[in-house]
Amino acid sequence: MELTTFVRGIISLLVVLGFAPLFAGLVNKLKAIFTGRLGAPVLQPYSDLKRLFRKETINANSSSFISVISPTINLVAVVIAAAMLPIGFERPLISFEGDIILFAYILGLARFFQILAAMDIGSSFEGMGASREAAFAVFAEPIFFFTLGSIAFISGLTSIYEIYHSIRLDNVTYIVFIIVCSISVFILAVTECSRMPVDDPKTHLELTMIHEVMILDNSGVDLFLYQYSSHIKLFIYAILETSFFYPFGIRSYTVAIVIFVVVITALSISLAIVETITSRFKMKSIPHYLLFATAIGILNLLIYTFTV
Amino acid sequence: MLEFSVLILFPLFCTGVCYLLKSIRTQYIISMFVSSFHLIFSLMIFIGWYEPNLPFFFSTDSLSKLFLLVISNVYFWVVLVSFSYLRRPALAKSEEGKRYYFLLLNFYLFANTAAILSNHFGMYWVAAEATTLSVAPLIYFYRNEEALEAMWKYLFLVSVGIAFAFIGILFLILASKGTILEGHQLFFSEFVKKAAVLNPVWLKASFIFIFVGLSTKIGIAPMHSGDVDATSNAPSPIAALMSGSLRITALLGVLRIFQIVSPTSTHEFAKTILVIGGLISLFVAFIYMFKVNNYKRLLAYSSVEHLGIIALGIGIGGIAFIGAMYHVIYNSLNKMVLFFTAGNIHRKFKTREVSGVTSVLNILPLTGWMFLLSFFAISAIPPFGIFFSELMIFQGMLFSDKPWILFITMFLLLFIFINMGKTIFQMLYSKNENEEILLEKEKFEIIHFATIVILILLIAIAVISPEILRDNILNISKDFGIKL
Amino acid sequence: MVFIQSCSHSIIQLMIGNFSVLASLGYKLIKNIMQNVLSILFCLSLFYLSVTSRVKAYVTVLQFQGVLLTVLLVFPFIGHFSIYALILPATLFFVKVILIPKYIKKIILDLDIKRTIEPTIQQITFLLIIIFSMTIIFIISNVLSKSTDIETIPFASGFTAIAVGIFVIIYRKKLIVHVAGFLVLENGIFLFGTAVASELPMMIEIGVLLDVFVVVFLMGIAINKISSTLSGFDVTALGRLKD
Amino acid sequence: MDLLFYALVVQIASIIVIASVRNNHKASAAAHLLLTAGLVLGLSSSFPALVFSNSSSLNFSSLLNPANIFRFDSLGLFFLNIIQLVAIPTTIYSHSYLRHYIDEGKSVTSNFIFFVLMIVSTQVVVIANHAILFLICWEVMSTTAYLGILFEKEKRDVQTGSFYYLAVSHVAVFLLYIFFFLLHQQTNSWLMSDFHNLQNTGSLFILLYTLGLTAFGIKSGFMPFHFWLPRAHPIAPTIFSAFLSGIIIKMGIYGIFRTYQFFNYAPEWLGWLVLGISLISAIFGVWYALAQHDIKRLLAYHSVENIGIIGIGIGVGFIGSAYNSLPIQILGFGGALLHTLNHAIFKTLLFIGSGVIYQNLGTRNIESMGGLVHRSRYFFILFLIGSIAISGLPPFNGFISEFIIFNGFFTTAKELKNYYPLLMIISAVGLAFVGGLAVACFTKINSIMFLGTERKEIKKFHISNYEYLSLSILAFFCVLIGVYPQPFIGIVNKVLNNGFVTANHSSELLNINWLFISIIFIALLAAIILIFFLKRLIQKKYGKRISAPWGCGYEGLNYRMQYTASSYADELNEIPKSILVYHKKVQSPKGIFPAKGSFESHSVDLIDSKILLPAFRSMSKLICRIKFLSYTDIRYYIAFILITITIYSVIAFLWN
Repeated sequence: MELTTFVRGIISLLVVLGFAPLFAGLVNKLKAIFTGRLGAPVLQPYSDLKRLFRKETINANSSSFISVISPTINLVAVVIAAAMLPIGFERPLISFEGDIILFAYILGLARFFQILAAMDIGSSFEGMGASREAAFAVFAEPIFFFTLGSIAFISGLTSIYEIYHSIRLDNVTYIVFIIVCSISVFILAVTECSRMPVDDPKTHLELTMIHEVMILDNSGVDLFLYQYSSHIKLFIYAILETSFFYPFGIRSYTVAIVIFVVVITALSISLAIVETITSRFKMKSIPHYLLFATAIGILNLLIYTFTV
Repeated sequence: MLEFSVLILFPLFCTGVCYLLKSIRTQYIISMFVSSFHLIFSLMIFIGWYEPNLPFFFSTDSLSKLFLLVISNVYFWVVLVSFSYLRRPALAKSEEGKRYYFLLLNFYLFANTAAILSNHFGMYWVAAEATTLSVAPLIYFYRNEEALEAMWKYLFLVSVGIAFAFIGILFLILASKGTILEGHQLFFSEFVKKAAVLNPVWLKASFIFIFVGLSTKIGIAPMHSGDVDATSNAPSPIAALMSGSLRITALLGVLRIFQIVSPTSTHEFAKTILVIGGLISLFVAFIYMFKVNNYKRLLAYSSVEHLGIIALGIGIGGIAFIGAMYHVIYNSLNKMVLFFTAGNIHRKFKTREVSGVTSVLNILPLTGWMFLLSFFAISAIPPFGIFFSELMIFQGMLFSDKPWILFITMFLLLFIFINMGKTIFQMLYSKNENEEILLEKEKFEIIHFATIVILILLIAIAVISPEILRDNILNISKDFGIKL
Repeated sequence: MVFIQSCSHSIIQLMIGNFSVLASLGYKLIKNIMQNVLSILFCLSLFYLSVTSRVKAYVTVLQFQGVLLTVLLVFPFIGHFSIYALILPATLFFVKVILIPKYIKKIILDLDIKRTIEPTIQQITFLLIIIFSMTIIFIISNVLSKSTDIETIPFASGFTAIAVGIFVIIYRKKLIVHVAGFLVLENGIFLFGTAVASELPMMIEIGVLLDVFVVVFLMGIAINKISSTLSGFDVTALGRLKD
Repeated sequence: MDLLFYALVVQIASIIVIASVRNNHKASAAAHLLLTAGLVLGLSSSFPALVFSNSSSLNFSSLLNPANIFRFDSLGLFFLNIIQLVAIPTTIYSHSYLRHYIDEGKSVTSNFIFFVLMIVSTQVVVIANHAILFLICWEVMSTTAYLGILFEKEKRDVQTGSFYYLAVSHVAVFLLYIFFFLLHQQTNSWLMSDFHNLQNTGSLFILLYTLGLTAFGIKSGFMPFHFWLPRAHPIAPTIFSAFLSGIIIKMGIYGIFRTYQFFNYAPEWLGWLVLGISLISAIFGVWYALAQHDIKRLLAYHSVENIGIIGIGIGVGFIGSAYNSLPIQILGFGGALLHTLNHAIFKTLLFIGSGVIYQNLGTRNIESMGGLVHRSRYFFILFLIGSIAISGLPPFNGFISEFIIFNGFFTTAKELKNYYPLLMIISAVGLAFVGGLAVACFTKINSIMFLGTERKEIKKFHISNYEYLSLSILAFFCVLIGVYPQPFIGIVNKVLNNGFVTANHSSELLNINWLFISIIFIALLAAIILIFFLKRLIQKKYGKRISAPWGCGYEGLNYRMQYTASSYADELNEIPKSILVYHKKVQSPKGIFPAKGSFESHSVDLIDSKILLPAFRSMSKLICRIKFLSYTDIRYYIAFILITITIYSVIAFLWN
């Protein structure tokens, strides 16, 4: 790997890490506006993180070392996943044949430890969240393979960077395919990042939460790490979504930045709209929702395979 | 004359001696002496160190050499364990039986040897009937109702059956009418040489009658009942004797007629009949195994099964025939172990009901393990011999013109194994709830020694696979006109 | 009864037929005639056996059959008499006419067995079965005799006796009658054997006789024991051994 | 290779030691030492043989190998290495395991003998060249394993479970008889080295292939033949269940590889069949596992899952073979082989771990465990490594093999185009789904068993050094293969080149950049440690304390308020309810002053309880009704003679 590529990869990664909370803030702000509130400033997530960083850490007395290392592993895993994403047309820091699998599985590692950490407390609230997380994640992974994976299978490429580069927006069927794929990714993002309608990040009722309830007993730096990694995760999915619409043929920074900003904004708007107009599903019907998304994926795939 | 006197006259003489002697110990010693001599001689004849030249209606060939060794071996072990068996306290009723025990055994040996070495169908018939007669009182050893009933049934059924075999022999004479064989007085060796001239109609009839008649003694279904009753109610050494050698003696008769039939046009028919008999036997064992409640009966049915397999092997021919010959050896060894150990179990638990036997492995560890191992052996699990012989039989079946037989056989054997295993394992493992069973340590007796040696023998013969044995069996198959 | 008549008529026809054909053959002819006559007598004894309901009649029939067989054996030696040749008939006579019937009688007396045989089916049905099988056997024998040189009548009579023996065992309950049935069967085989040829060496024949005697002897002991321990003389007492 | 022979002799010698020495503890120690030495010796001869030398030159000296009954090819050596590698830690564990029983006064001699015989016969199975020798060792292996399972034979479920195993082995070996007979007939040889290029056997081809695959498939526990695993594994003593799950079911995989090798070709439909069955095995294996509460039973179902994953690899390889595509074959078979190794390692680790727990707590029910992490943190870490590895998560070994299999999917799609991408996506999704379920399942057992607070009072929790040692060895390999897979990939490559694909030796496992993965994983571990210490520093600055967990304001939290395994998995198990035969017993609290509520869930095996047992029962009911041939009256006996003679005569009459 050449040094410049490496440096550029690092820069891409830093962009992701830096802008992740901003995206969350943007979504929250938009959502507030849509609901007629003023809302917190866009940069509020940064302040929140800063506040958490300085707080005292409290661990539950029944917890073990899992609670201690889990936030760390979570962050590292998410960051490594982020390092595989192409920002613009740059080759990401980690890019090799088959990194799409690593991408999925490394997020799985993060989830594994998050669930363990939740169960570590020995409280039924965290257990509830962990159970739900485990159940929904089971369905989320197939969606991933039906969307990004399907492009990989069709193009025969196994590196995320190359997969995105293979997207050609000059074929009508392909465009339809990509659009439906992006819908799937959107659903995936909603699930994985615990947004509405799967989960309500702003609720205050423990019984109805998924992600938030899992970190109920974390505070201070631990909570900081969790929150930060969940911001990054949301941003990762945002980038996955963005990259569908990215004309990789054009290698110009200006265009890249403009498109990036535009698409990200559009995405945050749509996310905010969805969060505004829908209410949270019943827990029991979430698997159906996910299966629905899977079905879309299969249908999409069938259309593509038999028309192109 | 030496061989004749050692093999035939000596046992007969000792029968008389045993009648005169009162002490069971002396009788035992004499019988041991006779049996070891017999065994040594059979072995010598088998190996070929001694070329026998028998008078009258007797002669030897590869088949009788092999069978002689088998029955002699079985007899030796049975006599060996008999004394310790007779000394067991629980036999108050059978004082009378003890008195005639060795006498009858000696007579049995005499009759059995005569049957196996006979070169004449008439002689064979007389001797075979004599074995029935010597065994019948031994079945009644326990002097209880079941034993009496078993003895009656066995005696009656086998007598009728063997009468039918006699008819078969007469048919054989008819078959030779008007041919050069007429007047040759039913010598096997003559018949075998010129079998092709025999009248096929009578030959078929002869085969049917001899096969069905002797089936009562071999235990081929559906004539197995008397045999099963007797084997399951006789004392275990006698049961071992019946399963291990008496059935083999009867099988010899069928083999003789089969050998005569081999070069003729009736051959295929005889093979079919044997296959049918074998399959029915397997099927009967298969049915019984679903409703076992008496473990000695289980073993008796297992004998039916294995004699059925042997009949199948003979009927299929080719390599299956060779497998069947091996199976004869292994089965007789294996059945001894099974019956000896079953006898130990019976002594401890005083019941033949499966439900009354529990936790054998804990109560009688040595017997239990031997029983388990011999069950594995009889289920054709290597390295025990039956594995090899069954393998050959299976192979023969698969490459015969009727491969479907193999699938039927395997299906039946599989369920026999499953159900037999279920029963035996229940006996071996289930928790002991019977308070009356004393938990004393099992003593090492001569019967344990015998079982261990036989099991080792069972492995050793299979694994070492002596050249001499193989040559002998190949000779037999050559005598039967089998091309490999 | 009409059926029996017609049947016996045909048998006599057959016999006479043989008679006329073999008329010129001297000794062999006489032997043949005698053989046939004795066989017919044998068959008649079988009929008697099937209709009688007394146990003692069985013994008498056995004795009678024994005499017939002895005569049959002695007959060939009329021309060239020798003591040696008489050993077998003498033994036969001793065993089948004296020893065994006496022994059975003794058992009957000792055990005080009821005199009737307690059949399981009607006598007439039994007779019909026997006649039916007899007819079949005769027809088959006649067919077979065309291809092989066998004496049809002794052959068929012997075989009928075997069948009757089996049927007696199958359709009667008393154990002692079973023994009698077995002996009828043995007699049948013997008759049949003489029909086939006297191929068997004498030693063997005597061995066979001895065997039969010992079998009967053992059966007698067994019946004794059964009546004392199981208190019964018939098969219903023997039902302990089940699968 | 004579060294291997001596190694086997040394292993067998341990039997003599344990049988002859009177003092139980000393005898056991000496015998285990000897066995371990024998295994190490064996490994030291078989490992260089696999890695360094050309397998065609390997052999016993001719005295030990009459008529070539043994052979050492790469495939056999690969499995031999796996066996020895896994047997060593198992033996080490066995020492401390059996010591407990010796302390209780139970005789362990026979059990140890079976253990040794099982290990030795398994080793001979993979080097046997003569088909009959193979069958003998195969049966000895099955039988000794059976006898070993019977350790606690008084228990009812032990009897049934072990018997299931025995019966199923018997079925498998019957099929193998036919299989080898036919092969013998085709090639006129009993040597496996002569069984090759059998694709021209015409109509026998399909029969042979199905026979071989079914027989070995039964042994390895593919669905629907998996039912014996969850019966047999839980009840076996730990050393046996570890070996059963780790090695013996792999012998089925060995057989499947051999079968393929005999033909050196697989038709496409077979590839799809294997792939389909394997996917079903994998998905439902893990789903069944999720519904279990018995830790060993759960692990047994996970064996079904992993066998399924191996089978997926094999299926992909078959498809590659059908299209004669080298990369697909390498990835498919390579993934399967590597996963075989991996699964042997982590499944043994997990089974030994579960055995340690069982020995300390006396229960296998995970619902009554909890909080074990506070008893022994290192033990939990080792168990956790195994769990992560088996879930296929990076950076441990399970990921590597699944990664290769995924790549196999991609490559198949790329190479074969047409409708393949679609089918491959479905397979990939299936595998991803399995991964997701495995994560759910292993988070379940780890958290219920180790985390939270103790559900039942634990009297003692002691883990001996031997147990730590054996677990550590296995965990070490989990990490090693995960972080530094190159050498292992190289070995797999060699095996493939020497027996499967006729490619040149340079064909690496394609263009996967293993070094990259190593770097990432090392970076991952390094970053975790780094951030962990950074966090420590920060916490030092801003403070850290311990407090009671949040209970929604409720202060009286206790151990009974923890989430249970049943509740944890309920949501997922609800979905395939009928297949899992998933029953729930819910007693919800009602009223103003609610009484005690409860929730229980059970799952039984569909094949076992709904098909097999009822079929067997109705069959035996039917057969017990047959009264024919079992009369007690002697008159019937006599009548049978007559009837039989008549029937035979009729046959004779009709005979031409």
